[in-house]
Amino acid sequence: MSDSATPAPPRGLPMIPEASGALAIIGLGAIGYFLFPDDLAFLTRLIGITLLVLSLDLVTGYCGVATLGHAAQFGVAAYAAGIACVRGVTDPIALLGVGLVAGTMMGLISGALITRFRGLPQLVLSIAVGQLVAALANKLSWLTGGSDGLSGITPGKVFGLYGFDMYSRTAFLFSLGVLLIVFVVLSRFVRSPFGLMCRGIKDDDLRARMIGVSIYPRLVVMYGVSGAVAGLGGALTAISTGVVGLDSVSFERSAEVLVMLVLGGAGHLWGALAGALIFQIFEHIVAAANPFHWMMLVGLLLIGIVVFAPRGLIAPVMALATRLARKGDA
Amino acid sequence: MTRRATTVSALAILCLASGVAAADTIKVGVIGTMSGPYALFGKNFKMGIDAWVAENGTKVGGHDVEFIYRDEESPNPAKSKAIAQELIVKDKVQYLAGAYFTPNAMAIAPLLEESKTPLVVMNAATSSIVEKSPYIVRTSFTMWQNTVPAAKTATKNGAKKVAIAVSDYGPGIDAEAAFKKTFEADGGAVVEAIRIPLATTDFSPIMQRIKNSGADTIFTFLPSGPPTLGFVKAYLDNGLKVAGVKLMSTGDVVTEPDLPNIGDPGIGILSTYHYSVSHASPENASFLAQIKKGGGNVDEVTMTSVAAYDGARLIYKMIEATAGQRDPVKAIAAVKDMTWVSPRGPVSIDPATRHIRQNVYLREVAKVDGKLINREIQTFDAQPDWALSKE
Amino acid sequence: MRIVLSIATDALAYGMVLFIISIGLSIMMGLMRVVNLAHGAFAMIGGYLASYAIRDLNAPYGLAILIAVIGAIVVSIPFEALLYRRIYRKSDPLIQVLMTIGITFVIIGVVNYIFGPSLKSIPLPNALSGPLDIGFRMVPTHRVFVIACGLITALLLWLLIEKTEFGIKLRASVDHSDMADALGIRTEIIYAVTFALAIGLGAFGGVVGAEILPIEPFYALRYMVTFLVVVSVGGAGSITGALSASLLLGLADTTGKYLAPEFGEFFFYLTVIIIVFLFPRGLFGRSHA
Amino acid sequence: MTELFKARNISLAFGGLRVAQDVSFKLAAGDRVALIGPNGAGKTTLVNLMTGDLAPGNGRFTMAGDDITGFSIAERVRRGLVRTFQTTRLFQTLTVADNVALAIMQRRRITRRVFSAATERPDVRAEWLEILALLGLDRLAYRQVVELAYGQQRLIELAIGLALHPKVLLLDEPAAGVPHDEAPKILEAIDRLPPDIAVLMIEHDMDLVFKFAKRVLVLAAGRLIFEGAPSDVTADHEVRRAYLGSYADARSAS
Repeated sequence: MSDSATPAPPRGLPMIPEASGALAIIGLGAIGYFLFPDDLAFLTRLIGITLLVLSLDLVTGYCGVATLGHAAQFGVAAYAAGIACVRGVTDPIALLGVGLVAGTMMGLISGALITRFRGLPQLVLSIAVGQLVAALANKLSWLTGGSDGLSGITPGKVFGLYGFDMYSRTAFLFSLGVLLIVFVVLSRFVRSPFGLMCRGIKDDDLRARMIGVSIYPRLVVMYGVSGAVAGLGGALTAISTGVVGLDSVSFERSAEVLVMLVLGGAGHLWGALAGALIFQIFEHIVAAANPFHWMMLVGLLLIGIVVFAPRGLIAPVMALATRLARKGDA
Repeated sequence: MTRRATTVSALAILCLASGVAAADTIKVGVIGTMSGPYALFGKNFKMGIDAWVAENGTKVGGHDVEFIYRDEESPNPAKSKAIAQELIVKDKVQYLAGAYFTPNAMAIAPLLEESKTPLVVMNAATSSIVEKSPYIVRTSFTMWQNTVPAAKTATKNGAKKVAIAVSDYGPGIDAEAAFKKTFEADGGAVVEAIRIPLATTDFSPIMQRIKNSGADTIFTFLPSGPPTLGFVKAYLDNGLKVAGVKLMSTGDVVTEPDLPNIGDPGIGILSTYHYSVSHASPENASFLAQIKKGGGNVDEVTMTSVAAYDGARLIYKMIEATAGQRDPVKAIAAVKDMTWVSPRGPVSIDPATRHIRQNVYLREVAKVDGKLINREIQTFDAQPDWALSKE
Repeated sequence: MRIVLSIATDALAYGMVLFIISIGLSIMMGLMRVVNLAHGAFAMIGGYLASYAIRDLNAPYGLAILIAVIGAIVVSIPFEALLYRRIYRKSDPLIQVLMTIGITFVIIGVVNYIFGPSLKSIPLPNALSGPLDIGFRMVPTHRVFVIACGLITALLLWLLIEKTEFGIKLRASVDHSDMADALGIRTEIIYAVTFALAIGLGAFGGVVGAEILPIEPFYALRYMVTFLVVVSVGGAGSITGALSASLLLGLADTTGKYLAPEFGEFFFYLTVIIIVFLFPRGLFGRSHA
Repeated sequence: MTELFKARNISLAFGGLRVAQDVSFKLAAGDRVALIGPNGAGKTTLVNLMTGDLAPGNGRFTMAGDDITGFSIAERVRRGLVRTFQTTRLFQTLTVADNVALAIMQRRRITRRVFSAATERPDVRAEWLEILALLGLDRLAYRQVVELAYGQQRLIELAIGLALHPKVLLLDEPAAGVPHDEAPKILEAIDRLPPDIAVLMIEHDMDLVFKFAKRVLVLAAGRLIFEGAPSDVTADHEVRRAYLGSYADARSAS
């Protein structure tokens, strides 16, 4: 440990988290693209859900908001993008924009309702908001297709050049690009004064108020940002699968992404990324091998995580990284 | 198309073509409800297909045929599409089959032309599904097909005021439209039309509403599974039957596995359907015997196993006609005027709609030898899909 | 007026089912502060056991209920000893949510494996099946039975909690959670007994409510949040709260289904949001919760 | 001197228990006031009332002439009313530097920025380094708070308080739990506070009170029973009664 009066920051270059995030995503993407060319449709869906997990991490991992209704942001954006596409807006980038705006709006609404409280009332409100959205999606079947799903979503070509096909190459690369940008932006965002303050609020909200922070508006804004990310995920899913169903706003979806987040480790973008990847690949393999009983395995996994690694799979990795970094300092 | 996209698709076609040429096994992807509340029907898909394979072998003209099962679980169009896509791209299936729910079938449809994969729909019953792709053929039934005879029976039995209660999704809305159109054309009045969300399990309030509407007859459709039993029990237990309100339905509401749960109070319920497990014919007897031989439970048999059995027949025919090559046009052409005798009775594929034309039977729940069955009491011969055909 | 009475009757029956199942969870959440999403899974186990007892063992209905209640408690013991004890009174609801979701998934998987995926009916004795004329309408006899069960449950619980030694200790532990140990109350025993009581009530509710909430493997998932919502609307740990929340939400749901069935659970959750906003600790919640 | 803070007729009861009864006092610029009283006298409750954590049943608070009674905690902090906690309340999973930097950034209204690196901004960094150095914490800057000893955490409480540039600073037993060799750092830090701010300190350690305070408030059973110079406090009859309470009563009764 250095005795100097001016300690050096533990990690040197300011852009390292962004750069390593970008490299990791490009690397994983390349593995997916070249080694599993037959699984691109699955991997594309995986990316859509991964964005939802990242979005959930922003409110649950960084702000400590317990929510079982996060699919609302994702689903509303998926429907918005799908409806826009069916009604003639077919440019994929524009559709992403639609999803982004819809997700943000839904995020702000959810946030305004949910973050008024903490603890159990908060959890229950999140469930209620999510179920309300699901009931509406079913009821407004003239708009959403209800139980039949919203189909006929045929987006145009990306930049007018690359069309979406059955093999999902375009969809995969397009989604990967969005994930890359989102991850880099979020890496920056969570280390910003705003992001740091959110972590502070999660740690101790009274302390935060005692340094002069008005918590509620901040949490609502964070929910908006989270909604934007979820919205991108929803729009991507709508664009790449061409169908939006009630499952995209369902309680199961909300619960599943929460499970993924905690599996990986809430409070780290890396944790969210790892959790989303591991869970979905695991589910994909186990469910394909035995569609009857995969739930039991997921349940056991979940209990195992809570008992043995409550801070997620990423925690030991992060601890190791910190230790190495500190060693470097000395 | 840009050069890049051309290269990509050329590569793709090449991969696909080589995959097919190299394989002496022809794969058929079956998408069914293998888990969850509707798992009984996924199981029925498998029982029906297994029965066909047991009778006809695993080889067609020197090609091995392999059925791969995937789980659609619930009405989940996004998931079903993903599964279908994976079956096509990864497992390189030449045919798709199954589809319990309409939304799921609708989601799969757009993939068929691009991938040149025929789809044999073995359940999903909304009329318009076959119009979504020229490569779809259906061996199950449609709501219009089964509902029009129901409406005619209602009129004949003296119904004047009918309350319609259907599940709030594609087939339910089809059923509502079919009944309404037929019944009103015959001079009846529909006094109440209720659309019920698929997830509903408590039907008591709905029964009260129907009762207060003053209807003399209820017509209902819900997809077979947990809701149907609840509906019938609510009808019985809220005293509608005692009060003389009649229940008319398609057979989905009184499938044979549910009858023991409904119990004796259900005796007398009328339904119109294309298959009853108790259908008296040598074809049905041998079909049921085959299922038993294959380790299946006859008490679990529903119409979906027959649709799957006949669907497998179509797939074998298509493989034979194309000599194992991927040629959807030829494959569909080979089956679209087929005629045969199914366990459900004489059937044929309507060349114009690629939908099955079949007898629809009026049945009533009856107790025979201590067992509740759907006894066929009247036959409506060779019914087409009334929405698709212009008859 | 007939319509109002009609809706009220159905709402009462539905509310009572919610109450019987939820009250156990409510006591558990009041005392152990555990957000238990697996409560419905134990109710479901009760339902399966009763169905098995009646259909395969030909047990009479009353015995089947007993088997279901005791069986569910026995099944729950290892879960309590190995898992739940770790999360009692943990401040982080997230961990509780996750563990209990995991438990639910495991139970669904096991039940699916043992009993198969299809719906299981619990045949009613003749005395309870069929319609009953109550003047302004016919109701299923079973619903009257459910309403009676609900009232009796509420009464017995009230007696248990207000009039017995156990009840005094229970209330003391709920009201002065941090002091319970100092007061000489063996909390782990109180916890274990309360847990068993909660599971037993859940299983009982699962059996008698099976006509309204039918027993199938996804039961645990389908109603996972319903019971939690009832408890938090009522206020954890309060019998009055659970009863009034059950009836209120039963009324909202039934009225919605009667007047606008296509809205599904819209009115149920709208009511929840409004109540939570007005009473964040529940209708009869205590301030420390 | 200018009056910064005023409490007028503050009262609060929990059920039947009256934890504050008609409490009135003023704090002016440059004030160094100690708030003492026996255990359970309501000292921390009074601080909670001042910061807005609790709402008084009766009475008003004003700051620089403005009524702040209805203000939220955060609004009061933004007006310069800052406290430290008796039991530390810190951002446990963040580093020491982050804890102080958040306070600095909040004071400078830059925590709404979403795209700049937080703690390492040069101007922010310079400021937290200075504060941490003052308290001898600089070598711990990048350690997580949760890893630190309790005494060190108490110092961070103070560091956050300093970083907020308060006008009125409420210190709730700042030296409690701090090891002996580190306690002088706290006094030193308090000594070096800007002379124009008002400081109200709850403290049991009378040595510290005498060193620090120019004025003493004594609270007993929610009532302010003495206000005056430290030198007069021990002689005051009321105060003696309050501290020696039952003992004195027992003697007079016998």
